[in-house]
Amino acid sequence: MKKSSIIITSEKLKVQDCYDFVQDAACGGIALFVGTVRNHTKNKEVSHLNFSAYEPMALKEMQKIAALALAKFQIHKIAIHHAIGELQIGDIPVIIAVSSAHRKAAFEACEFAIDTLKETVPIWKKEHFNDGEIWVNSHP
Amino acid sequence: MKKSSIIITSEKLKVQDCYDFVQDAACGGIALFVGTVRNHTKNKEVSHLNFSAYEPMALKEMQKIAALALAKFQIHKIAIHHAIGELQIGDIPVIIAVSSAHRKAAFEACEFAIDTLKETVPIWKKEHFNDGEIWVNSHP
Amino acid sequence: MKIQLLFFGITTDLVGENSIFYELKSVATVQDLKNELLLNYSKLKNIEEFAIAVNEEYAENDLVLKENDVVAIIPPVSGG
Amino acid sequence: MKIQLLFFGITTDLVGENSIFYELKSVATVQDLKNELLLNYSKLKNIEEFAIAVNEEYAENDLVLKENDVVAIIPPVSGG
Repeated sequence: MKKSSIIITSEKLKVQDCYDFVQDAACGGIALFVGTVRNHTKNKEVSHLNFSAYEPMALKEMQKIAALALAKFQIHKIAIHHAIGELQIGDIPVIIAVSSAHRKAAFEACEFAIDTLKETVPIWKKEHFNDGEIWVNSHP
Repeated sequence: MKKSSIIITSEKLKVQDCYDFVQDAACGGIALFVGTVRNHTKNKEVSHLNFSAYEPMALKEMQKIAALALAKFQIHKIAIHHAIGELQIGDIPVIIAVSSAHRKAAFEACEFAIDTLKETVPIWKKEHFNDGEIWVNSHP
Repeated sequence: MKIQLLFFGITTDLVGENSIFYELKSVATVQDLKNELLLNYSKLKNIEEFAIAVNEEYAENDLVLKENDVVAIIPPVSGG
Repeated sequence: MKIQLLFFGITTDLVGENSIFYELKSVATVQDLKNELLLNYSKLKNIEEFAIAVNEEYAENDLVLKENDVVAIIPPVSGG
């Protein structure tokens, strides 16, 4: 049985897809994190975002996160889906879903996965404003 | 603007409803917890569950949890939905959804809400087996 | 004085009632009521503990009950 | 020896390339390559730091590069 679903796509991410993948008759709880595009950053209004990825490596790093989460926490399944391309305010760049028998493990694994993804997965966000654009995290 | 959605219902709970309520252009993340009915408990096979509530008081206690979470954590909105009546394996007894600007607060509030709900909200679960039934937590 | 008693969860099964009107001495606390209930419905001893809610709010043992209070017997909850 | 260089995120803009073939001395570590790149593409100094991935895996500075390695310049990531 496949225990992880790792996807990078330029289609819209669906919470239901992640839920359906991790849901299991043996599990008592599902923790999810859904990232959404905010309309501002540091008091500046954002018009839209653009995500690009080093796709083959990003998929490998996401797979590593899933494998580590499955080893480290008592969880059943994990889904890590990331969108690339242009995203508008309210759109979903990332979804993490984790199922487990007991909820504590699902919460911990979900938080671990999103924290690690933001540190290690080679995906880059460009924020677009009315008067310009910026690669996030790239300027000292 | 209404900051909390508190529902007890005998209809099927929908993750999308909770997501839609808490989603907001100013929020960067949404944490969700979805309880699901497990097919076993303490190595015994469960056939189905039945939830009953002291409904007016349960709604008040859920409202208190939402108000406390909104006061205690830097969050935008919170939804707490609970199902009553007969639930089958895989069905959803409870959904908690929390939106926030920064994800840590959403995770903390979501976990706080489900932990507190399980301690204070007057709702009772009866587990049905092939050979009998039991009120959960009620036997020494 | 008269109060209304509501039973939930396992206590409904133990007592065989959902809701009854109950005669109580004129000055009684939640603790007094708990003691009386354990005498009158000895099957309630089958559960480890129960809480009391008065008019839809959890009540401390020293709360003094009033005429027409709606008093709920709350066995250990198990929602979620 | 020849390696392939891939640029991502802000480094694509700074260098003006997505992917180039690059001639390197025969024995070179990741650290040697980083030093050379900062000389040859001085605009890379505009970012605080960058990591290197060799054949789709993060590489330490002391890793020795091989002919035909695919080497990616990884500026600070910002997914999620």
